[in-house]
Amino acid sequence: MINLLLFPILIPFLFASILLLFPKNRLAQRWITFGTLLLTLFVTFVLLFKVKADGIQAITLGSWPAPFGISMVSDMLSVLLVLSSTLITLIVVWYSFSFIDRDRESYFYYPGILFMLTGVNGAFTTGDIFNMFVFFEVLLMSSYLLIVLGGEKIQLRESIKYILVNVISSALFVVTVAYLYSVIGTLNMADISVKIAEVNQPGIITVIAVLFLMVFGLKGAIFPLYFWLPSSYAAPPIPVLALFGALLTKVGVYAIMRTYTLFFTLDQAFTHELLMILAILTIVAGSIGALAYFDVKKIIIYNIIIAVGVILFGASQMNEPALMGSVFYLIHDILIKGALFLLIGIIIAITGTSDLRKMGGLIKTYPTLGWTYLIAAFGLAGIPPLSGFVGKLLIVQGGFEADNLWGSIFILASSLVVLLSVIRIFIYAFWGEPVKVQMLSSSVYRGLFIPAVVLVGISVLYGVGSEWLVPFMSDASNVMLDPTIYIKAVLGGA
Amino acid sequence: MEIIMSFVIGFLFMAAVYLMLSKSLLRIIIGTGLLSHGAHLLLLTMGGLDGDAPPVVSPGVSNYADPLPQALILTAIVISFGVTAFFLVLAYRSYQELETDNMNLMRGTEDHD
Amino acid sequence: MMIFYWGVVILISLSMLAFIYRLIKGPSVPDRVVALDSLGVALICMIGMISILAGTSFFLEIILLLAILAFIGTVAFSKFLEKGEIIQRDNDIS
Amino acid sequence: MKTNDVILQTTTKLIFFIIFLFSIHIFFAGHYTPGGGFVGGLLTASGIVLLLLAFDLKTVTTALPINYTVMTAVGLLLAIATAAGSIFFNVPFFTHAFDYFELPLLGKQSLHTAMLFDTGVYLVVVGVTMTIIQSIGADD
Amino acid sequence: MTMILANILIISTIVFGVIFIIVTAIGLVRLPDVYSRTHAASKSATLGVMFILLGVFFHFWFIEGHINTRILLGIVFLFITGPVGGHVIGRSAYLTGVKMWEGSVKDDLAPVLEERRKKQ
Repeated sequence: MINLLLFPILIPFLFASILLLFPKNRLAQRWITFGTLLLTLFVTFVLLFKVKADGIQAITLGSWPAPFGISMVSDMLSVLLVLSSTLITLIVVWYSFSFIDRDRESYFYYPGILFMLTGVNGAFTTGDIFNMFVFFEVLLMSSYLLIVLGGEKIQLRESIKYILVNVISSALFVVTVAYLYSVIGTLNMADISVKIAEVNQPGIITVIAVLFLMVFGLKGAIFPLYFWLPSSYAAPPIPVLALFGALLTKVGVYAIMRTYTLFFTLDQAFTHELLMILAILTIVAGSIGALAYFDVKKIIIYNIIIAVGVILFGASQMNEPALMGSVFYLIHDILIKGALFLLIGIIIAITGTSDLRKMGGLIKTYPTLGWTYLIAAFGLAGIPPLSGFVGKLLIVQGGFEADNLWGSIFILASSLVVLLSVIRIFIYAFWGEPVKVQMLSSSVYRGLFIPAVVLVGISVLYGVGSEWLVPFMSDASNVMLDPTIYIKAVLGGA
Repeated sequence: MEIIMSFVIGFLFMAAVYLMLSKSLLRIIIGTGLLSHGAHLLLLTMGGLDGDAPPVVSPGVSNYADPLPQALILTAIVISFGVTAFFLVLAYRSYQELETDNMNLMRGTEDHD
Repeated sequence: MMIFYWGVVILISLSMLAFIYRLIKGPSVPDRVVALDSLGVALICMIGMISILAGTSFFLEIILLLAILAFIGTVAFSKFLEKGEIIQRDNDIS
Repeated sequence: MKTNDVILQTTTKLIFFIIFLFSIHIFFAGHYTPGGGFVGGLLTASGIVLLLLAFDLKTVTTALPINYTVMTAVGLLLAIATAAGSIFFNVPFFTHAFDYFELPLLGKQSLHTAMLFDTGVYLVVVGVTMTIIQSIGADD
Repeated sequence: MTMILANILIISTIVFGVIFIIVTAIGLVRLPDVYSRTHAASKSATLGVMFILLGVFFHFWFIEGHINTRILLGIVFLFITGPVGGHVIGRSAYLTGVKMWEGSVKDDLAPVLEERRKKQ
């Protein structure tokens, strides 16, 4: 089965196409989607262990020889990300059964999610820079559908902004690929890496590196380019927001990590320094936002930006502990952000508002929800032994090893801000004077709460079992530290 | 030839930025269309403009153009076609819903709406 | 022979300039539509000439394509001017 | 005011078939020469748009009762199924096969599995384009 | 000999076509109102492009040696659509109320429209 690594892309795509045929049959839509995601998850597990056993899987589409055709490459980093994004999508779909209203369900909501998963998995798997652009567009097109679905006024307004920003960044992506092609003359990522090393990274390549940082930074929301994210993400309903928050920015972050560890490794004094400074500024900006708002959605959304900064800081250090920590933190963030958004969604559904000042006293009526939220919040802030701890520890250790004392201190300080911001939600929403709330019917509440608990449980397991995960993570970071492994897997024994 | 193309691309980008900074939503969409045209043209130019014949291998033709940029452009055109069409539908719907296509009147934050 | 074809290309370009003058100036909207239509026609001639000059018949497909697009554009413009909408829901009612 | 569109409508009846034939030609020419599913699909869609321009939505939907969403889905399925056929032969995805056939009148012609993929693209393009045009155009 | 004859045929048709295209250009610039300009655009431009395409067709037939049916189809297409395009533009111009040149001598549509307006 040399095509195994394509299955996480193909299965959602195939079933999404089938689902387009009967949009009105809601029950079939639900269960086919759920079954598809389970199947994808299973295939991804098989792929994970195959990658662990046999090393990087690579295939070139259409039986072309390697640098000419489109390569698909599944190394440990990408397969881990594919696994976690499929998992998150599965749980969000489960959550959507009780959350999403009838109109959206019968207007291509589930095909949209499956197409988005296709794009996300494809962007993680591809080994061709232009093909990455294509998969980005696939996921963006379906995210346009998801963000505007329902057609409320605020959604229409914010989606215009969102689409405009993404169209501009796509055009910039094409421009960047054009420059890269004119200098290097190839599009295969492994081949680009070889050729850049041959020409010894002249100035123009550094320009391209900064352009890539801009392009992926717009999608991944780094410091000066995050402006569109908070208001746009606040518009769609919670399950869509959870998917966006957990996955879309991470695709941009993954692309930055991939390009900066595979292509632009020779002029680290400039490019990685720039990346580090931007990462720290991102953390600062996110922290300010997370403390400034009284809107629960906004607080968690600004926490996305903080996490992006933390991951990129780790990626910019280019030593083993920091990169390993980045991978740890990336997957942790996908899981915990999904869980937090789902829990926030329950709180909003109960209180009917997203304004913290209008909430209070939920701990009396929904105690389990409160304690689950507290665990998730501690996990986000990185309290040992929960999941954020290992990643952050390794990133900070890498920062110290690379003599970036101040950056590491910022990371540590940001943990406090994160903790403060999420605990604020806990204090305002769960403690204090009880506010009159509408009781959810218990079946709906269970439908919302169980997926969220499952996700929190997975993230706790991820934190507790991190010792067991170290071999996987070190495989992932080894590929990033040493591009020759990747190149050898794609281009053959050369 | 590359010089002329550079000027054309620069002009397209200039016009696109001007249009995207205006208030009317329709102008913004036209601006994004121009922007992607400029990007496609840049991709074509950056692939090198040597070769007189079209990028099709046929008997007796040796000086054909590099086919890869053209394939990339076709893909990019398809994508930008889809995005622009979607954007137009969205603009139309939001014009119906919000009854304006002026971006200034569409502005608003969560505090006042 | 080549010089002749280049001369033809230059003459067509000059007429295209005249069409563009009418397109920019053209006091009413139908004037501009006429100019656009003629621009399409001149482009078709240009592609014929260029495919002779390049010595390849691959460009000839574009001739019919451009003709189709120019015609549809003209019809759509004039229908919009005349009726205020491009695609009618039902011709008998309005 | 009801207007008389006889000239336009009569021409359209003729022109539509020219456009449609040409789009089929472009579609089949697409393997070795310029053309293919995307251009062919766009041309067919423009032919249908011409019909919509000359007649009205009601007439065209009675003449061509096609659900364009289903058309898009079928096209996507056809494209992915063709490409996925290579999985069963354990060769890389998208690997295509071809053979030569003797057809009456046309002589020796080659037929590729890539053409099936292109048929899918054709259907998707026509479906998406017409969905968009209908959703913008057919609104009061 | 045949080569020279072929070249003469090609050159004469293309020259004929270019003359018509230039006539169109002059007409579009010089003629006074949109109705007379549609004459230039629809009639002489169509004729011009038909002749040029015929020349291209002859070129590919006689010099390169293959008959390209797409050009013939294109000629037929332009022959049908060119006048129809002119007609459609002219009608829309009249119905949107573009003024005629003051030197016009005949307006047959005005009394018809007047009569129809009375009927309603």
